[in-house]
Amino acid sequence: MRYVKLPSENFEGFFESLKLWGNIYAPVKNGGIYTFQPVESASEVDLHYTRTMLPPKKFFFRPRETLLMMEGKKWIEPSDGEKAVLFGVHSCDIHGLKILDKVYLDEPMDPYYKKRRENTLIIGISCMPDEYCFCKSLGTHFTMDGFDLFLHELPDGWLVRIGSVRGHEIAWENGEVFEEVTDDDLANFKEFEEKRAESFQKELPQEGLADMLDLAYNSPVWKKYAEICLACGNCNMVCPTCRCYDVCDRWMDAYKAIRERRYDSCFMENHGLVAGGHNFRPTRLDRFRHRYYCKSYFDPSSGYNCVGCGRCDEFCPAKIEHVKVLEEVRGSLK
Amino acid sequence: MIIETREFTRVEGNGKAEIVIEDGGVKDVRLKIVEGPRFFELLTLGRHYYDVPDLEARICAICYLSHSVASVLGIERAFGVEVPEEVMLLRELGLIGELLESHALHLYLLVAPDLFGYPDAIRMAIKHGELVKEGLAIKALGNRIRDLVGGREIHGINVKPGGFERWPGVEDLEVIERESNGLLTLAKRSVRLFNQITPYGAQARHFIATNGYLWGEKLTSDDEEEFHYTERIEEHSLVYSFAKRSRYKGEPFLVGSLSRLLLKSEMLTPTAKRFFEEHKNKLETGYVSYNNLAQAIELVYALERANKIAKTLLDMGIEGENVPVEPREGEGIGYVEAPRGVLVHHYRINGEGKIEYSNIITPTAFNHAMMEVSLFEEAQKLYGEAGEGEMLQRLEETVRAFDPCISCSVHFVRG
Amino acid sequence: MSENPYQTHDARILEVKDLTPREKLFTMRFLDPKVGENFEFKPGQFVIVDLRGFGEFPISLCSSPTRKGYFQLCIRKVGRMTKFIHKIKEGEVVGIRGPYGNGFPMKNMEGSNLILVAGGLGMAPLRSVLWYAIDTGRYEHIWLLYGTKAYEDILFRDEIVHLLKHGESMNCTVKLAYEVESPSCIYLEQGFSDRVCRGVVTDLFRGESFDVENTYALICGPPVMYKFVIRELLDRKLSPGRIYMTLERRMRCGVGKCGHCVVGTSVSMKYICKDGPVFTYWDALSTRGLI
Amino acid sequence: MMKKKLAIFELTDCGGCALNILFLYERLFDLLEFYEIGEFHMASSAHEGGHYDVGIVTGTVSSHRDLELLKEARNRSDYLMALGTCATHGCLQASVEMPLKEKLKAIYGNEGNPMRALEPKPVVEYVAVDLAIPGCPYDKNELFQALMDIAKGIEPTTPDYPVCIECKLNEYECVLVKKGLPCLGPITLGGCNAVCIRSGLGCIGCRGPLPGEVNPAGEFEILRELGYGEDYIVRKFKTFARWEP
Ligand SMILES: Cc1cc2nc3c(=O)[nH]c(=O)nc-3n(C[C@H](O)[C@H](O)[C@H](O)COP(=O)(O)OP(=O)(O)OC[C@H]3O[C@@H](n4cnc5c(N)ncnc54)[C@H](O)[C@@H]3O)c2cc1C
Ligand code: SF4
Ligand code: SF4
Ligand code: SF4
Repeated sequence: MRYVKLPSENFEGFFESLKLWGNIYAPVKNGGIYTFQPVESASEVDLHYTRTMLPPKKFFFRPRETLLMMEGKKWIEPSDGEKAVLFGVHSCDIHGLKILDKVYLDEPMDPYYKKRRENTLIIGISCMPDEYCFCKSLGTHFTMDGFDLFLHELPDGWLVRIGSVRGHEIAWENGEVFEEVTDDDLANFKEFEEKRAESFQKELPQEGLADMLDLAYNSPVWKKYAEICLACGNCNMVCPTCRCYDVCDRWMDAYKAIRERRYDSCFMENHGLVAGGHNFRPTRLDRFRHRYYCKSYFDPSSGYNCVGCGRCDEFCPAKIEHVKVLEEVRGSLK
Repeated sequence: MIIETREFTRVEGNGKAEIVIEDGGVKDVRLKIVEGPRFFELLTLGRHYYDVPDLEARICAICYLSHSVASVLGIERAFGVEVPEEVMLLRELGLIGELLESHALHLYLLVAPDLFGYPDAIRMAIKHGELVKEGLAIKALGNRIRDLVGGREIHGINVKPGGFERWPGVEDLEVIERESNGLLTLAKRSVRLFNQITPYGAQARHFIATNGYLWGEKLTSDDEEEFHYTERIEEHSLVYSFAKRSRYKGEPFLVGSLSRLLLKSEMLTPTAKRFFEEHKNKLETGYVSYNNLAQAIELVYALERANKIAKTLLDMGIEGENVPVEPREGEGIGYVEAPRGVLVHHYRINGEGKIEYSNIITPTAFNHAMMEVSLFEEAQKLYGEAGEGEMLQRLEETVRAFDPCISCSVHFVRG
Repeated sequence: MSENPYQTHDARILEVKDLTPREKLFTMRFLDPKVGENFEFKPGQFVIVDLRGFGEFPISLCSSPTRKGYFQLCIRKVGRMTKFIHKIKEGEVVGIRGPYGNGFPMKNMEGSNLILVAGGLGMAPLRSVLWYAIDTGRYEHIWLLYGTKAYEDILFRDEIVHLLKHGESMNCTVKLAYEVESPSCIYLEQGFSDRVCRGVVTDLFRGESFDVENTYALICGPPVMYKFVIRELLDRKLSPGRIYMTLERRMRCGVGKCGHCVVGTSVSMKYICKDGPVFTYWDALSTRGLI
Repeated sequence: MMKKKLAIFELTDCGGCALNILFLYERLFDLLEFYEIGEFHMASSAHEGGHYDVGIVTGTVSSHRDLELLKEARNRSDYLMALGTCATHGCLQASVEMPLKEKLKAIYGNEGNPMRALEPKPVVEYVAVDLAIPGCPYDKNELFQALMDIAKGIEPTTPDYPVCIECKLNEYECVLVKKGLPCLGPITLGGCNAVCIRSGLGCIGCRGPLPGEVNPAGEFEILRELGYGEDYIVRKFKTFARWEP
């Protein structure tokens, strides 16, 4: 890994220079939430945001997007070649994107996702956990890849890790705004990371999680929580690794149609419904459990389907806590 | 003998008329509102004030914002809440949007087919497509404003006691500024078009409106200083209608565009005023059919005023601060000019903010008596002179001139 | 054609045939001969049918890949899309993408006995296996055990009757169980008393014994059927790894993205469309919720 | 192609659902490629009578006149659509729980019922409909899609998810979680594009409850924890859908 330093006074210059690479999207405060939005200047960005409501997956896998448009009787693809810079992505969200990559870049690749991934720079940024974060226990609080540049806060600037060839090019072309890293910087970096490591209030012990949960399939804890769950699907919508989608054709005018996809949620009653009325997950309990199993699925090559970002807890109207549910389920085995 | 009209078409809601013929002449005319009762007053009783404007909006889709604004004004007056100018300007903008939407609908889609002899605007569009498109364009701007201020084209819930939840942005206002200016030519053209309307219906003798152009603290009339509705207007129920009938000094009176122009011409914007002066003699005859001409002039007013408000708000910059609302015991009346005339929402609210009494009087209810008189006079004029079909057609046009909103009229209350 | 996996290819409906009051057989061919040539599939795979402007739905290929130049889909009228396609006439063009899914491991099973157990519409994908096996002649013996509601519901009735009569010459034994009695069924039963009976599909196992070392079972039917058939097979000591079944779930993409067909728990998660739709009974034992 | 005959029947309501059809603007003309309007009181004096391919009914049945009209609509239409919450759930005007006589007395001051009013009920309480599109008013795009589908010979699709889904698709701040507003989004049928939450306000449930396994009890608890009174919550739940089908 290559490291450089970005002194505070050069931050704005660096930010401006990113515009050459594409439209900049960064976290902005919007009422009581943060969202990734197009920004013009560094001052609009909230560098110390906790988490955006929708994760950065929204840039690659859109909440709603037109897959195909009808022309005559044929489908044509909409073209979208926007170049973008995603500025200020947290480590957990980068891990989230890596998990989505596993699905959307697996053969046959999703061309929409792939194109946007190629056209988008990812600039990571360090963060401090709040009461919802539990990424550290899942090992997603730090990332070694999946970004072009990663900015770590220092008292007088940023320690920048360069994670890709493109990242390297940016650093190269803006040589004047970067400096070499000093021992002091490294000490500060270490101090920051240590302080951060101590700040986590929530933890999800991974040890044996997958098999314990499987064994606890019939635990009464599932039922207890399924009763207070609203099945509203908010947790799915904000999850950086949820990727279910639904497709619908719509008429734009008398003869033109589009095929649109949108985020779907496994909490919806029809998610497991097939023709003839048979439902493979007929009750809220089934669907509740399904989501937890899906998030806790352990793939030997990419780990859990959960990155510990805390969004589902923050946005659950019923205040159901992910870690608490899993811990209780595991506990109920004894 | 009683001749019954079919249910009126190209009006909002369901109503019809009965013409009583005795001794070869028209003896009486009864306007029957057959729309079922809707009990809105009861619905709000005991409800928390905060939710009430959203519910009252549902009284009528064409003038939902008039209802929510009247409701909000009534509630604010009951609590003694004062809101800053920007809030009032935005509310007025909303009412203007409603006026544009409603007048454009009424003039272009509902009345114009009569002028050209079609059953509806869709069939009229085959020959007069431009005209229909012009109407739709004005209507679309009106709806855009309603969406912006009210939160949705129909039944938005953004207008709240104390202010708004969502405030328009600079871009939104710029669009309104631009478009209101752009559409002005169309509105001017509509004045010329609806100037062709012939006089029919009765000649109104009394006119009533709010003391401000689109909303007010009190009512005003052609011969009185300002007053509250409770002081001068009596209403009573009818056996043959779900709407009640009101009288002023024992006589029918008119509310709506024509009344507004005649009573408040000094408040008009420059071009609208010029048009008013030009057609003043005609309008002053008080024929209810000239209400349509008045509506066309009001389109000009609305566009000019919308433009002005957007400019003012852009200059002032929107603060977007709501006024805190503390419920306290009180009584308040909200007066608003719905597109078709004066609308009253009257509440008594208790210390917890719950509605204890509510009374709503809608423009169509105010105009009810005037409509009957108009129908009577028109029927007298035509009975025996014209064929029955022609007479019924003309009677329907007479009712249409009022732009009645029958849905509204079926639930004014005694709480 | 482009690389977009969601793009569909034009296929003309050559023939529409009523199989039963609820099911129709659609014979199709790709308009572009190149696409047709590249369209190679295995029994047990499925395609996604695209009615442009209305939606898409997955359907198993029910013809055998040995029959070239066309492919066939047997579609039951159950809901929105399927009702609509039942109105489509011969000569019209629809969109097709696929083939998708793993299909049955036909190569691995060569030289063995095959027991095809079909319930109702489950006959559709198994018909592809049946004719593939007969056409290639690479399998020891083939049993088709087919459970149906009534005589009118028998899919591919002509073929079934033909095989009842002449199947043995093709190493193929067909057995049929029906639930609702009717003169036609009784007539059939009289003709083939050893192979046609009133009852359910599991009744057809009576009196049959298999060489469990050299036999595979392939099952397709409504969700309730699997449990009973599998018990029957396990009773005869067939290994769970030799029992194949094809499953269905709601699907939007068919290519492992849309998430609707995901099944399992924290230890094992499967996509029906990509990892299936053909699974062994062993998969079902190790992945909860598969059947 | 023969155009389909379309008729719009208005029972007692605010007029919004009929008006909203006109708000389709130029898309109205797209529909007219496939339909011919035979009857539409609000917009047309045409009255063709006879048989209709598609009938749309808006409003609640609030009087004998409404009931007669509804029966006529059902008998004369091949495909009947209940449009708007009034027609599907009864909406506000059906939500006053009080005997009809008392209601009439409270408002008109006498107990007589010369106009033959009925207890307001949704259309679906009286006749079977082929499609129900709720919403006060419904989303006009939903109607457009439905009419296009019907014109082209396929069953329309209907939304089957709560308002929350669309709220999140639009990335609106969750007013229930962040502002503690009483939002009925989690238990209300989506399809409106969460338009009220766009304004920063809680959903008031105008599209009626999401059918199936929803959890009003859970929502009730959440609102109670937020400090809303039980009466208040119950009344809120019932505002639009006392006559839940
Ligand atoms: C791998 C596979 C193979 C299949 N093979 C056949 C076949 O050979 N013949 C046949 O008649 N049917 C088959 N089906 C079932 C067929 O896909 C459904 O009957 C069809 O999707 C129903 O659509 P609909 O619009 O008519 O039903 P509706 O009930 O109106 O369904 C609405 C939507 O739900 C989805 N949906 C409903 N049921 C299913 C389902 N079972 N599978 C996937 N999506 C569903 C569809 O996307 C559909 O558009 C198969 C399904 C799968 C998964
Ligand atoms: S956000 Fe909470 S209430 Fe909603 S579906 Fe998820 S767990 Fe259930
Ligand atoms: S604001 Fe309401 S509709 Fe939106 S997510 Fe929150 S609870 Fe759901
Ligand atoms: S958010 Fe709720 S109240 Fe608003 S339109 Fe949608 S369903 Fe109706």
